[in-house]
Amino acid sequence: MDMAKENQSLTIQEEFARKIKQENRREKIIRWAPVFVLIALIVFFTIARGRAFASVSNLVAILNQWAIPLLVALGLTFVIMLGSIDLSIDGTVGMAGSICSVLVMNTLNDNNFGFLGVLIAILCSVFVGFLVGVIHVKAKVPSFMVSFAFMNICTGIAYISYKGTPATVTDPVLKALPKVSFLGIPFITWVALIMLAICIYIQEFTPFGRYIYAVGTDESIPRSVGVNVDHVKIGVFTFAGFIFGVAGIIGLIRLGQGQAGIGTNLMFPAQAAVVIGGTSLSGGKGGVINTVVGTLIMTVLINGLTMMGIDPNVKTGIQGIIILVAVILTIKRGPTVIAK
Amino acid sequence: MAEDWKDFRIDPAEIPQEKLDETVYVACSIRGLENPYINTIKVGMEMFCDYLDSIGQKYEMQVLDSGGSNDTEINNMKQFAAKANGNAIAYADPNESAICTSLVEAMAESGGYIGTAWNREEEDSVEDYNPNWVIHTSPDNVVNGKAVAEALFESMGGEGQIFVLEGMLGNTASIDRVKGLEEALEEYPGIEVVAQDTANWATAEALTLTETWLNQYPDVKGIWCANDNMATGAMQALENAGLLGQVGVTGIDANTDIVQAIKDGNATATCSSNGYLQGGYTLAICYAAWAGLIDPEELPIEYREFATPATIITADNVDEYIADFIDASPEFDFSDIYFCKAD
Amino acid sequence: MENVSTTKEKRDWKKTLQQNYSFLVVILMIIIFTILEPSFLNSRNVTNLLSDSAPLMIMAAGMTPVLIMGSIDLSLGSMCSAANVLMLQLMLKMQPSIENPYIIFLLAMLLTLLFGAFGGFILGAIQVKLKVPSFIASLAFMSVWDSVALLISQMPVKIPKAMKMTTNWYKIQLGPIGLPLIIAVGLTLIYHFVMTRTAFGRGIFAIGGNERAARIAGIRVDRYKITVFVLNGVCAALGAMFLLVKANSSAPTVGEAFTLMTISAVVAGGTSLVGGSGSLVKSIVGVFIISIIKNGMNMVGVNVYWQKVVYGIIVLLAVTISTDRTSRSRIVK
Amino acid sequence: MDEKKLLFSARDITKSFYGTQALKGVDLDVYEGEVVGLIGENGAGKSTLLKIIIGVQPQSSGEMTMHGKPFAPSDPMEANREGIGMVFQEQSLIVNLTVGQNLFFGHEKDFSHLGFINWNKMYEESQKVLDEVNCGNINPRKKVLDLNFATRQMVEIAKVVNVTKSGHDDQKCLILLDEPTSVLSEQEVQNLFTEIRKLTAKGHSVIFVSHRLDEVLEISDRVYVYKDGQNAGNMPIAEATEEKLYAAMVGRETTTEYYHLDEQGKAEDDVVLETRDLGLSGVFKHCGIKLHKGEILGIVGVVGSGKEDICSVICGDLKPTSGEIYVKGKKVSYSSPSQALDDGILMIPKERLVEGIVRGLSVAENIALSNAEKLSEHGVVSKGKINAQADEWIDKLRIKTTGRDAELISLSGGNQQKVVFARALASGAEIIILNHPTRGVDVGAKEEIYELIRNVVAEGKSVILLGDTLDECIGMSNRVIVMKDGLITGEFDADADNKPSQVSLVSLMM
Ligand SMILES: Nc1ncnc2c1ncn2[C@@H]1O[C@H](COP(=O)(O)OP(=O)(O)OP(=O)(O)O)[C@@H](O)[C@H]1O
Ligand SMILES: Nc1ncnc2c1ncn2[C@@H]1O[C@H](COP(=O)(O)OP(=O)(O)OP(=O)(O)O)[C@@H](O)[C@H]1O
Ligand SMILES: [Mg+2]
Ligand SMILES: [Mg+2]
Repeated sequence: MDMAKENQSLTIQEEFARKIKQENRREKIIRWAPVFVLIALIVFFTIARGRAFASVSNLVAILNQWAIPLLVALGLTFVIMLGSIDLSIDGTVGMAGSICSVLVMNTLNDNNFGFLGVLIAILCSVFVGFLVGVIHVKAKVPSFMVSFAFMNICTGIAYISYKGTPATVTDPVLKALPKVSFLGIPFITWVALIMLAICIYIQEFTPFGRYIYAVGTDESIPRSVGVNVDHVKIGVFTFAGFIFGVAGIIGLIRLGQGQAGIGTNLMFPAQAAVVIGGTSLSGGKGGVINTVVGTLIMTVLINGLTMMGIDPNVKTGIQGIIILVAVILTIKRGPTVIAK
Repeated sequence: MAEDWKDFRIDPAEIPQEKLDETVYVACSIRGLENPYINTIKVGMEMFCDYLDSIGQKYEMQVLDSGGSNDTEINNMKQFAAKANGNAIAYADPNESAICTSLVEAMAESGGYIGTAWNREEEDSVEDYNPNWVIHTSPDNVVNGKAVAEALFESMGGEGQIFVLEGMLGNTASIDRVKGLEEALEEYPGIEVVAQDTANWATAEALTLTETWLNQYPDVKGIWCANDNMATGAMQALENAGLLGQVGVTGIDANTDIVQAIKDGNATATCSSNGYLQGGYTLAICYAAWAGLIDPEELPIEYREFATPATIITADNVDEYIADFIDASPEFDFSDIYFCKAD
Repeated sequence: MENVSTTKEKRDWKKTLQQNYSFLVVILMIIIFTILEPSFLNSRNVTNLLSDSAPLMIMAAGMTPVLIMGSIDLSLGSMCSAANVLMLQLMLKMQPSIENPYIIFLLAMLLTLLFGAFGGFILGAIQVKLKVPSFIASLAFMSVWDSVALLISQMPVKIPKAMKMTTNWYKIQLGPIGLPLIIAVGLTLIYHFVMTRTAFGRGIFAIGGNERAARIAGIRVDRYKITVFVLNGVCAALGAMFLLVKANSSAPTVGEAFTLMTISAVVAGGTSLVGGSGSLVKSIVGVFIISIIKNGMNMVGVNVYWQKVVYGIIVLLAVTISTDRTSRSRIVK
Repeated sequence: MDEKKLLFSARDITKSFYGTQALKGVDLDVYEGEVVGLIGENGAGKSTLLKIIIGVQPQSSGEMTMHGKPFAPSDPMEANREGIGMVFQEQSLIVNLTVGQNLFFGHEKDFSHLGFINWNKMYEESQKVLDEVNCGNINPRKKVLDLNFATRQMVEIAKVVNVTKSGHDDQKCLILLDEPTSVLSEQEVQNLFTEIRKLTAKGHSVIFVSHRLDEVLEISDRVYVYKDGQNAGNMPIAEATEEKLYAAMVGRETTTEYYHLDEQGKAEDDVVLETRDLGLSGVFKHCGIKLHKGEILGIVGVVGSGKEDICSVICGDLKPTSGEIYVKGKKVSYSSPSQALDDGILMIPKERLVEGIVRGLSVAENIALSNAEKLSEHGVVSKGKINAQADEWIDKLRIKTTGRDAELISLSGGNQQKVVFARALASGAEIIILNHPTRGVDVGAKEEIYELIRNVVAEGKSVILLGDTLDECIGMSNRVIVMKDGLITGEFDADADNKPSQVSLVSLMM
């Protein structure tokens, strides 16, 4: 009531100024909300689990566990910024890891292509990304369906590559890599960070990055300016394929064994991470930095919940609720916002 | 009488020519390809089909992959039965014990013959679906889970902390194996479970869980896994932490890499249910029924519901196992259909 | 002048054909599979094909309007799992106190459908009131329902023998067509009628086309959206009941495979994922496309390692052919 | 008059869409340094021609030349290189990018250094470009999303000016403006004209499309009139008058007295809608409005005066933060437009593309959007009634479409507007809020729309009108309310015999 009274006495200009200020403040809060959520989680788990959670070795573990989700979500971010979706992740990642495992020195066959093997495996998933993009764009099939089909195809190819018995990597370089670290940060995390830098570069400092936003906002506009929208989309899917390939190799290095399972259950958490970070599913908004925070939230959440020793039966449920709350807190919500 | 059946042999000469010329449809229904153990079942089927070749039986073979879905497995079996139209023999590893009879029913309706393994409800009996439900065999999950647990606890000297990695939640095999573990725990009061969670049968998830727990409980002495895929992940986490060989690891399934790890002293135990034998001999017995060589209804119940041999592999017998199963492909005589029956 | 009208007719005819390529896909697949494996068309398999599609069809019926209004529901399969175990647990709970198994069955079914409606309501309300996109809200609910299913019953459970007769209706056949399919198709057609011939249905299409414009034009956007999700929840629960009866048992993971399968069936039928267009009749066709692919692959006996590859390729081909490209304002996302 | 150099010419251009012949062989010549006005009824093919020139769509047949050379752009970039730029009828800025990024969209390479885009440099350049078109107050680092529509329009114009100039310095340019003024205030229109004059003084040329004949007469050097995809006239401005243009466009004479004051009715005494001390924090307050039965109430004010927001509040789209609304004496409070519609209040929105039309639905379905329930029996919607209703309105408003089943999005801009207008009248609402009902509508159709509005109030319904121009608002209304900075600053009776002067209103608006 007091508030209302006070409002009565203000002029419209004052009200307006106040409203703008409030809105700016709210906007800022929402922009930073994912970071607050992350901090809140860290604080909570530190209080609940103390040293075990906030230890150097757990930090290294979190960085290790962060690498693959980060990579996968990075690739997905660009796709989502286009307003499209990529469900092929699980398959592509598993495929790249499996193919690589049977090409480098391994227990299953006599191949020893070394670095070339890694390259071939990544090229395979680049090619898959390219195909997804081309079919989506040229045949005008929704990316949801194309990538769904490729999820199956790639998983199948992964199975075919090792025919039932996964190959354990014996290549000395690959075997040594999980233990390599630099400045206390594990090698595989470095790879993810380098990819992150590349993504930031693409998003922020290249015309291609602008085109991704533009296509995601309303593709008829860049088309009318003469930007080749089809190429932008194919480019994004191909690049995503590349990142998924790298993620597959990282998964292989981490696991020491190539199998379709390297990619299992990556897709949905990655989607959640991208959205929690603040990238809009309708395209055009958000970006790579948001995804960094989103994946950190997911990784810390899973790590922390594991440490809490919660009954596995309810763990997934709690995870879902926390995701939902995080999204509710971080989502932009104006009168004109439409949530599809 | 019982001895008679134990010595039963398929005599190709007794099979009428029209049966040999009829195409028999052979299938194994499995839950996915993630798991090397499941692959051995498929190989067992292929070995048995080689045998069919050798006796001049016409056949067609296929694998029914349910991808872990009950509904898909039932659909697959119905469709296979429809295609074979009575001339079918199948090995089925029901995704859940609750759907076992649905699979059997699908076969029974078409007149085909089916043998099931592992999962079945207590109350179900092969005699409910005479003659089409020929046999049900099962390595006992509870027993196996307990056996590897005991091997682990012994290697730890009967005390210390352990991690437990369960299989997929709600899955019968996982639940039974954990039950076996719990039985063993009762006998070893010095063992403390400090962390327990599901890794969904998956290597990568097992790696992540173990990695996290190792930070929390650096003094852990053993890791019990509900299958070998997860044991692989646990071992990888140990390796990354520089603890490989210092912490005991057990799994179930006898994956090649775990067997190798047991030999290298990096893992403690696993359990071989011999999928070749399960897949191949189940089909052999069904084939005998289809060919009219045996009448399931006449078989004594202990020749229709029995346990197949399971081997606990530890450092003691690992060399033997490698020699028999890994370095050499096992050879089986499928005319000796009850070779697969544990005594 | 006459010339003009005939070319127009021709064009209409062509357009109609293009919009119904999904029918062609079905026919094409039947022909190909029959050539590869003649027993594909034997009566037993046709019966299987027709009755096995029932649960999928019910779920697709619920999902189609969700997609038409531009939303999505990724929690469908998990809701189905939860409803599946819930229904059997309810039956077991009621067994001691109520004698007539049929009443038990009906009561349990009713409560389960209510549960589905309730789940759909929460999902819808969270989206509408808190403006959380359905994609992410339902993703979160996927985990929630998974947990709920496991909390209700961790183990797969069989329907007790004493109540097995309540499931006999599932095997009733009218010619080659099973009762379950008749029910599923019937309900789908009723829903189709609602979608095409009532103010509610037209509102859903408008919301999918332009939610903001629909709102300004005075359409009850919130209420309609929530209603669609409620109906979707009910369909998921109904599908769960079908699965329970079909397998004679419940399992907390039974629905997992259905989420993406249902969406692909609906899209294969020709409903667009961006909203604003689609039809339940087309979804019936889409369900058959998916069922025929799965069935056909088993009949032909594709090598197990190649199954997923072949499945992916056929789905891709089917969707590529059946996608409706006639609309000029199409946005392919 | 000295001999002018031909800059661009189009000969016998035709264009057919799936089922429609939009252009049936039109010619167009543009000389250096002139403004060519292009007018015609809705759907005459103006936008289509411009889109062909800029290279968004290819023509079906016909030739074009630019700088005397044959010209057939495959995309807008190519047209830009030849010195042609265009402001589209529908907005074409990427709302999620900043102003600066939009200005140089597609030209980022010019700012690339070692593979990195130098944003600072781009924003500095942007500021220069904006300064040049007198829009220096727009911050190039702001996202377009945060700008209002008029500002966006100025950014669009700045962008086009910049794009076409970026070619060779001495190259003469051609700028295509498709209804650029429809969202601008009068002041902004004048700014635009100054800009256009500056350009033509340098020898550049402009094609200017508008439905406001006075503007066309003011800025153009020569006018082309299109009708049904054909040339219907071409005259130097000296010979043109509003009457002449009207006759060429519509095919019949007019009095230029669009508002037919003689037919204007009088309001009754019953108050159907009243607001008391209504306010929306930061936008408007202390707002008391009375709307009578059979009345047209005009609300005027500059952009930001709060007039739009009052309408949004009354129609239930926004919730007020203070005050009350009474409908027929009953206090109401709406949380959504559907509730307002239950009480007989409906608004037609200003932003047609975003708020008005539903993609994917046909013309008939779009018209029936607000009254589907009324067209149903026992809950079942009657297709026949929907179609009959559509046919009636297509006929009444002369909506140019291939049929009631055509997708609305394929109609020309003005025709889409007519459909949205038809929806409001068909809804049966008693209180209709018309937010720029004639935006982008040709002069002929305007007359018809005015006629319909008069009929509606004669039936006893009431209208709140936010006019496209001040003139329109005064001409149509029984009463006019003036708003400034969120407050009502004046109220004028405006019955036929008693129209207030524009000057007296403007003095209260500024
Ligand atoms: N101010 C607004 N501007 C634009 N879109 C909005 C606005 N408010 C809500 N919406 C969107 O429109 C939808 C409709 O909201 P609204 O409250 O109008 O529904 P409703 O018509 O009131 O339904 P019901 O009458 O059943 O409550 C919301 O889900 C939201 O996505
Ligand atoms: N993409 C399209 N598909 C089909 N028909 C179209 C398309 N674009 C335009 N048309 C048709 O071409 C004709 C000319 O349209 P155009 O947009 O050029 O008219 P206009 O003169 O700009 O009208 P307005 O003043 O209303 O903007 C119209 O009948 C319209 O329906
Ligand atoms: Mg136009
Ligand atoms: Mg409401």
